[in-house]
Amino acid sequence: MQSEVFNPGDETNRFIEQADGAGAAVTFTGLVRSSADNPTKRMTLEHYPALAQSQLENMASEATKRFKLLKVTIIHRFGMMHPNEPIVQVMALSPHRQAAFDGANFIMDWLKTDAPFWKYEETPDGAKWVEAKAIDDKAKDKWKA
Amino acid sequence: MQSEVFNPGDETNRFIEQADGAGAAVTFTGLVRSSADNPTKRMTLEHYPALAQSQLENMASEATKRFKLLKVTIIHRFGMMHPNEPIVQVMALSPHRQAAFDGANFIMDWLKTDAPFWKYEETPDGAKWVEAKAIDDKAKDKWKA
Amino acid sequence: MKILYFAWLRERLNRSEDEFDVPNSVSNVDELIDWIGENDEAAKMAFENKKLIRAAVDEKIVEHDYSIAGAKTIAFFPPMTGG
Amino acid sequence: MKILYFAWLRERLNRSEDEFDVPNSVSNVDELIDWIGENDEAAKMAFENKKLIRAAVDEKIVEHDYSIAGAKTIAFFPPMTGG
Repeated sequence: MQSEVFNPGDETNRFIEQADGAGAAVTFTGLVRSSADNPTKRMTLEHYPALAQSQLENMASEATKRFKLLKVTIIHRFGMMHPNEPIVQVMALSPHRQAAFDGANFIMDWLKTDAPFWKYEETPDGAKWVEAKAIDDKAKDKWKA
Repeated sequence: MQSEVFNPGDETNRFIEQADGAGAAVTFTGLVRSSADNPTKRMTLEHYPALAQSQLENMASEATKRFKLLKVTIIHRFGMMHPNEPIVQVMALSPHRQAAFDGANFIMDWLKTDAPFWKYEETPDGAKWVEAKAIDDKAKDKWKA
Repeated sequence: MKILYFAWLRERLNRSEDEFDVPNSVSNVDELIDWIGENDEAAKMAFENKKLIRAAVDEKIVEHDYSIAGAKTIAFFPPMTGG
Repeated sequence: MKILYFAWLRERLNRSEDEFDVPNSVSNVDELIDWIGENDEAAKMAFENKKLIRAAVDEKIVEHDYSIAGAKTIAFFPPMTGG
């Protein structure tokens, strides 16, 4: 976890360098979204540091075990950020492609509902706390054993 | 398509720069696998250029339409390559994370069975054409409408 | 017992933490929410819709019926929106 | 009609392409495979297990019952192993 902006490609390269024996790497990058219809001036991510740290570690080790991954790295920012900046990056390395896809997807689905971060968005129309989406709760269900 | 090695992170960064309005980018990188159990000295990818080009274009546009992606890029090498070098990279950009995951996963599943590339592996025990796996045919089935 | 508040809960209460001597009769998270609201109108309103309140006891996310016996830190927050 | 061969098919035939005048009586991919093998022992052996032979007619992947009438280029290859 860090407040500084990170470079998605540099992180991917550093991650892939540890690929000895792996055949597949999947990188998910979440970005501060801002479109013409829904412009965002800036976003602030509040977090609960101790719990966030342990939740991200739990998710990484659960995904590693469940999908037999070779390696997982999660980068999550907090604090203030601007449109098109990366917020989060999840990387999964595996001998097989489906495990790498599933591992990264699983972590993102859990992270959306179980990592203690809260988005505060400032738009030209005012500022507001982003509301949790029911669809995010459902996304988690597909991983139920 | 290219024979030169590419830099996965640089390609991801170039791709993400086009992210205006996107919230999610998924990058899949396939690497030349070589482990202690199954060492590979080098791999050569033979391809059928005209058909490969049109198949990759078809897959990119089918995925874009099906998952409402903002952008898709596929990089596929041919010719000779060495362990841990990237072979293929598929990138999908979308407002929503699941569409980005599904788009990249869909393209990889189709690419494995429907893009005219053939792997020739040289190991300490000799050289052989890699055999197609039944599991790859099955992977495609999950996208049947 | 230390109580932490995050996001719009923190804003509505206008503070990020409290330090309380919670009586033993308050046994779980749900009862703690009611107890905090008893003498604090702002808290009572902020906690009004309990469905929107998530809780963590000593850095573990829990349901509202979870026991708070012996807990050191209890955090309250809205549904998470990270990632 | 131009015929292309890839991967181990190319290796076993020891050439990457042929140029044939295919008679009109040879109407689809399956019949073309048999026709090529008739006067060519190496081709006959290479094509022996037809289940392992994929085909493309004018840069379109097709089944073995696909018509070759008017086709310019037909390619034969093993199951693909890219990605």
